[in-house]
Amino acid sequence: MGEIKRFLRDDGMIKVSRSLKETYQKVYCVKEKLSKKLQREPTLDEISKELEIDKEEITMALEAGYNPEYLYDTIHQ
Amino acid sequence: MEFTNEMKLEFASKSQNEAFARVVVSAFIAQLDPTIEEIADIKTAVSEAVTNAIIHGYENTKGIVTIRCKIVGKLIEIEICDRGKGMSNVDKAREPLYTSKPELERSGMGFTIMESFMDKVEIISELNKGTTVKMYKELKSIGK
Amino acid sequence: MEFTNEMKLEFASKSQNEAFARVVVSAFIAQLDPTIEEIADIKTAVSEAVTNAIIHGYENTKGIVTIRCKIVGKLIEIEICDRGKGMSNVDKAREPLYTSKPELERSGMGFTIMESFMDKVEIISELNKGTTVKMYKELKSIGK
Ligand SMILES: Nc1ncnc2c1ncn2[C@@H]1O[C@H](COP(=O)(O)OP(=O)(O)O)[C@@H](O)[C@H]1O
Ligand SMILES: Nc1ncnc2c1ncn2[C@@H]1O[C@H](COP(=O)(O)OP(=O)(O)O)[C@@H](O)[C@H]1O
Ligand SMILES: [Mg+2]
Ligand SMILES: [Mg+2]
Repeated sequence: MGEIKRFLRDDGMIKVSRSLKETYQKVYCVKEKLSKKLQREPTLDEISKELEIDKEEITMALEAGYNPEYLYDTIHQ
Repeated sequence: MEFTNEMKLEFASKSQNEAFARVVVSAFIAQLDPTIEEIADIKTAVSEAVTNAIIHGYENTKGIVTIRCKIVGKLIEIEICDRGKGMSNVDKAREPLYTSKPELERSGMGFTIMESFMDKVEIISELNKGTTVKMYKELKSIGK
Repeated sequence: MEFTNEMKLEFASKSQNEAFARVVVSAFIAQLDPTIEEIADIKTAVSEAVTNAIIHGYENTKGIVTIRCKIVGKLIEIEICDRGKGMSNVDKAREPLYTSKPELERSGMGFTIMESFMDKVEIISELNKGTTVKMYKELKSIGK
């Protein structure tokens, strides 16, 4: 039982890098959608409200999206 | 060679900077690629300390909050510092449910939360000089 | 009353901190509700200035890079500062394609990029004292 729990817990260890990349993809989808709807570039507030994610968090995901080395290379160098 | 890095951030004691401070610390620690849970724990602790600096240290008046963050291998050290009111009794402040501002519906659980999400919490404070909270955490997920 | 805010960040001159510096500046200006394009423009300019501080200012040796960021209304001021080598001829450095390190495959376009993504760029530099780059930009997207 303990063994199974440990396995599940380890498996549930999602790394930030992965979660930020997922957020990045969501941000881009919502940005496209809102651009069509509003006929202009959406602001960060508008994207943040639609996604229910903090504006500041979104800026972190933007970096992880366009710069894949961020989060990865540093620790492995 | 062991990975080391450090940074220092200073910002105006405005509640709108709480989210900013949290993200700065997580962006810095994200270089180590911890788990979501580890980063969420650290953010919660940082949030409590920054809120304290703003509402208790400076009592919502103007002031500068300083955050220092250091990474040595898997070890993270975070220092949150204000030059505000300070405290005369740190042990009392640490007690669960103790708050000096019950009228603001504070829970008195800030330090308890920091202690439970971090490995160690040190508080250095002097009345009318200010407060420094040092928090330590070792990331368990790194290198897996 | 007009919205104002400011922050100061110091970090070790390591190339891994370039991405970190970009996130900090974007998280700070996020308070002004920019578009993603505006964030990207500012990040590009910040990146060029931080890279210069690390590779030209400190020539990849140890040093501290300082970023100050100030918001006044819709206006953003960003200052990137090193206490490194400095430059004797700022006008020459600004010229498109001029680089003192062609052997590192530098493009010599850093300042040109900063100038094209920001409204105004000022460079203050003294040989063996260091360099400060000040950049200004007014956000157009806000207040819609
Ligand atoms: N930075 C600080 N400056 C001055 N006093 C502080 C500071 N941080 C905490 N305190 C004191 O410690 C008490 C307990 O803090 P905490 O556990 O966070 O509870 P709460 O913030 O809900 O009151 C506060 O009510 C306050 O009196
Ligand atoms: N922070 C700095 N410290 C010292 N010299 C600098 C600094 N920033 C720029 N320079 C000088 O200005 C030149 C032009 O900079 P830039 O336009 O960014 O081109 P590049 O970085 O590709 O050389 C550099 O080659 C360097 O000689
Ligand atoms: Mg508290
Ligand atoms: Mg350059």
